[in-house]
Amino acid sequence: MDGAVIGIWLAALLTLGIMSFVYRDNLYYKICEAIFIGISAGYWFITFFWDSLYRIAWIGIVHEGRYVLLGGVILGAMMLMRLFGKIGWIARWPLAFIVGATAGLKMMVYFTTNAMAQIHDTVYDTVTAFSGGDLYNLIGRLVILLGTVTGLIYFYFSKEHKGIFGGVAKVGTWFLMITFGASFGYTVMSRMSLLLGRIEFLLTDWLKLVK
Amino acid sequence: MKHQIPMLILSAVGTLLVVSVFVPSAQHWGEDATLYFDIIAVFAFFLGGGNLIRVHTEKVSHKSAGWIYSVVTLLGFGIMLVTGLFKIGNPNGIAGDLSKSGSYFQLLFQYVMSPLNSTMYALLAFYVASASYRAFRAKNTEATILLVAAFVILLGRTALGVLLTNWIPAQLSVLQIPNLAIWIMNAPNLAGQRAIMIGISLGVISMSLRLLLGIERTYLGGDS
Amino acid sequence: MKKYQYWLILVALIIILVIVPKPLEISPTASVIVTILLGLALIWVLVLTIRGHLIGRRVVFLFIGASLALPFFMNFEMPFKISPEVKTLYDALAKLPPGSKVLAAFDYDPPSAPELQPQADAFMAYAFKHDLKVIIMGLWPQGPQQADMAVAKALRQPEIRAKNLRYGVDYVNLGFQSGNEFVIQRMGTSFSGMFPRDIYNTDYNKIPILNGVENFSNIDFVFNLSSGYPGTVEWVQIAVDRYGVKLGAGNTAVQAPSVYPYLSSRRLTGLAGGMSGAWQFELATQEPGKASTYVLPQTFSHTVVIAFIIIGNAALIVGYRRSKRGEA
Amino acid sequence: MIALLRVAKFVVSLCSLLFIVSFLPGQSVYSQDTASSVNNLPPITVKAYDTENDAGSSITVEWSDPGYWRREGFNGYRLSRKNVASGIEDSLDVLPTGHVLHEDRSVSDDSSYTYTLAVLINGANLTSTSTEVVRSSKQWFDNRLTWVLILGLIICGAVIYFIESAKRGTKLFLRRIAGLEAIDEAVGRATEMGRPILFIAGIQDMDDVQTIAGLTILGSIARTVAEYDTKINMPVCTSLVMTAARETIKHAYVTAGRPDAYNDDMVRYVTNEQFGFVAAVDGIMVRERPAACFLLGAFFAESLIMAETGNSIGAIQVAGTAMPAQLPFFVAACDYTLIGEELFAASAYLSGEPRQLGSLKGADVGKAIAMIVILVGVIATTIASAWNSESMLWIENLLRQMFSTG
Repeated sequence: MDGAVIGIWLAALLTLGIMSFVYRDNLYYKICEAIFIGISAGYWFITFFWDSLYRIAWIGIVHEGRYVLLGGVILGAMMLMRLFGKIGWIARWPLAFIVGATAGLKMMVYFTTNAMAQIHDTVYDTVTAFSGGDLYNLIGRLVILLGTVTGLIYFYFSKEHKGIFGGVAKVGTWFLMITFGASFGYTVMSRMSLLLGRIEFLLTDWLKLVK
Repeated sequence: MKHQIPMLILSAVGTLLVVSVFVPSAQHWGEDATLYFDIIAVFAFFLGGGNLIRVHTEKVSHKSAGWIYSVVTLLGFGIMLVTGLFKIGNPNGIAGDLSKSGSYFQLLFQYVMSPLNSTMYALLAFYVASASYRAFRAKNTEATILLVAAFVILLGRTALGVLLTNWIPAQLSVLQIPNLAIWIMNAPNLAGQRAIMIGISLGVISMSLRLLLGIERTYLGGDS
Repeated sequence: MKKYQYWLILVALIIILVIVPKPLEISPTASVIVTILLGLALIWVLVLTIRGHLIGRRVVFLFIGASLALPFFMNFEMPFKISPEVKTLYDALAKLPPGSKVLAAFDYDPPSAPELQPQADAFMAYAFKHDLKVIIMGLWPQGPQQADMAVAKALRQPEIRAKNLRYGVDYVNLGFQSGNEFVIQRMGTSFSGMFPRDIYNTDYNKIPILNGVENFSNIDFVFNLSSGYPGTVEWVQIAVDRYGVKLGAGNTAVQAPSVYPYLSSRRLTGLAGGMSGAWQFELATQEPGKASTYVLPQTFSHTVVIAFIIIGNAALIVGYRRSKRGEA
Repeated sequence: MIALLRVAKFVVSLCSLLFIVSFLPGQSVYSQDTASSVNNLPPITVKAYDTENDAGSSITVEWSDPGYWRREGFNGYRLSRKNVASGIEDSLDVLPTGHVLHEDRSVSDDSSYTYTLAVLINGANLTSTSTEVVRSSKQWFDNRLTWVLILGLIICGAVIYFIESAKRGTKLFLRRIAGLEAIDEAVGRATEMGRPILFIAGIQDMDDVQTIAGLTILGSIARTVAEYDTKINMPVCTSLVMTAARETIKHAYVTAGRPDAYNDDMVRYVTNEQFGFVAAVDGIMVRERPAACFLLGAFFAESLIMAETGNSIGAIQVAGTAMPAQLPFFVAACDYTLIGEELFAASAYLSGEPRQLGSLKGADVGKAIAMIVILVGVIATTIASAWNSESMLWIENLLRQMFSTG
């Protein structure tokens, strides 16, 4: 028996172990789960270690002289102060840095690529459809226009959903429901494909029942 | 002191990064901040990994329920650390690429972690089916709309949709299910997506401002 | 069920597995019979549900398992239609003259491989047959390995093997780079800054195919296979919006709806979404592969899901409801 | 607070200054050369100018080829650069057909240069005369982002205005969100049943705003949990989230006056691996049978696995995410779902603090602007194209300029 055969058997047994969970929680699943947690936690630690600590920090600072990265190392070291009860509060500094950076960066990213680009596209697409003259296209664009505006009204917080406003918001929820339905419908396919991949592995690579 | 300094760091870093977007020579600050984040995350992992080891060793030493699984977890973690740190079996030795095929680390990934990963993901097929059976029902207007949209797309993205509506003449081809599915994706679905996306970006802006102005600060902890 | 019954089932399964001929294939007639049996079982579930017995989730699971596994042994012909998104993608590829440099970004990992690997295989085979120069990279750690598999598979085809393609001249794998969308942004200035070396540790400047490739302006087409973040959305937002590259993508079915907005605003040139997208892409590029095998079991499983949605609603319309939440 | 406002004011004035400065004319050189006319084609025109909106050290060279590239034996363009002061000449890259522009990033802001372009046709190189002297410089403001800045300032200004006015005691109305009202009920039910609650803040790290939004909601939930003396269980998949979540819960226990009841083990790290984490959470769900599950943060494919498992054990589930692709699954399998923006608004709602609520009102102004712009834009451009109205055309162009972010 060569290594690859052992590997395939191992993979097949682990596959079956995880699958057994859909019947119910059991000893076999618990073992697979424990293996999974241990192995994957180790995998990511090692990946981070070589990719971030070694390649970015060590190579970057020592070999490439990018001393600006020292700041990251200092903040990282502060994180470890958590281990020492008395000065544990210093760990809040790197945390504050991360939250501040995330807030600042994401605010701009979301604003330009989500809000502005989407508003631009909505206006521009509708206009193109008007001048294009294709009725099918035009109806589609008007639906987008209606859906985007009513959808935004649904998200409007400072007005009660009553009367006309409530009616419009209701139309907005219908559009959201279509969006959810569409995502769901599109997704079912991919989920089936995933299981397909595993079943194919069991039938072909492991049991060799199918060519 | 314990509160003002983190607050100051937060506001300063956030504001600077917002401003840096507009200044060409500072536009790379965002990337640097991400590198900082990566480095901090590795250091933090010593805390997380430490927590993992502590929780499971405690379970083993107290022989509490299911301690045997903790032994398995610790073993898995340890094996991965040893094979990965020393790059055991790597054809290029310690200087080799981590994902080099042939190394023990890579073998463990390929034959243990990868099948576990794919199978756990694949379980979704079962859950999607049971969710469809139980939850997608025309209970009210909203649920009905969701159901119909899902149904048309589902049919439209499979060969079944082609089979069912191939008889519809070319003039009315818009009504063929695959085309209807495309229309739903391109029009009402897009509208909903856009409303959600614009809403989210405004939500992010107002939350970021709450964070930068120090109004929202629960995650920075108490006075202990 | 008692304990020994499980063991009996297990032993029976093992015996069946040992005695069946391998590979196992059933005739078209038998395929029809199995399909009818499956249909009858569904009708039985419908009757049960209408009479007020909601079936348990495990029965649903059993149906899904059966509908995915059984078609592997069957033989049927399937009708198809290539959707406009896939057509656009194929046309964009077909328009590229030989020698064009294509950047292939592999942003997914093994769990998404069933859907994306067939597209990767078809793409590689197509690119190699049409003399496109492929530059591979990944924003996901495991992406470049998936690319390697596709390359290896394509190189096994006799027609491609005859071309004697050389690594570094006809294709190159730059490997994974962490940093998500910032990698794309930096590539806008300099590829070599983000990828100083390829996966074999060769210097960027010493790789012939990369000669003269400084940034996106030297790339003719970008093909992105994506199953989440970072992926097609980031490629559109940065590579297309800021650097004006031409981008086509293959996405998992889940990911696809969220990139549709870009398709309609033409920032994305073509999209193959999910398994049927992969299947259509295989047909368009004339590289039949795994997606062609998968499409039958997939159709079966979809039919079962659709049937369950209908059954669930039939029960509701007939008016039986179960007050208790839980198992069902 | 005042200090912060001052900082903000400073930043604003600085930005406006930069904005004005950025309009000052830059150097631009245009030279027409007289290359060999052997081929009866007009000479190739080359111009070089400082690359706009950059951090310096870059000159853009642009040329228009009247048709040399169609000639047989065309091999590309070779660009040469001469340093005016030192006289050193460098040959730059050879560029294939189709290129009409090259950005030279190997220049120094301290030197001036001239460029020449050679068309390579079978060794017979046709060289243009050199461009006028050009020097690169850095810009202090990215012109392309002017409208981003203005619109951003309007929306941020609205948020800050409403925060301030709420602080001064102006009453603000906000509609109810069903999912949020269910939170107390869910915690209450867990207390009655004597079972724990499970909180999952998504599977992303602290660099995702959704994770931060999840943690801010955790703050409110943890306070209720501390008051009711319920057990909270929070497996996390990254170490930074573990640290931040511990701070959050600890703070909530302190605020509720029960610091002694807090324990670090309420939050534990499992694994960074998406599905490894899911395997563990599923295990926890079926073994510990929490009475309530909160799934608030950034979720990917695992959303439905968790939500369905939670559903199968009969837990009350409140979910929320800004991942559009995962929302349908939460809607299908959970009792309440916070959709997109509601996730970010939730902590402000739950805190009930006027300043936080004010920020939501500010975001509403943004939505109003978005709707008005979309409607006005569509109406204006339609009229513009139908009746060729000058003023409407002006509005159309303005809007297009405003919202193109490239």
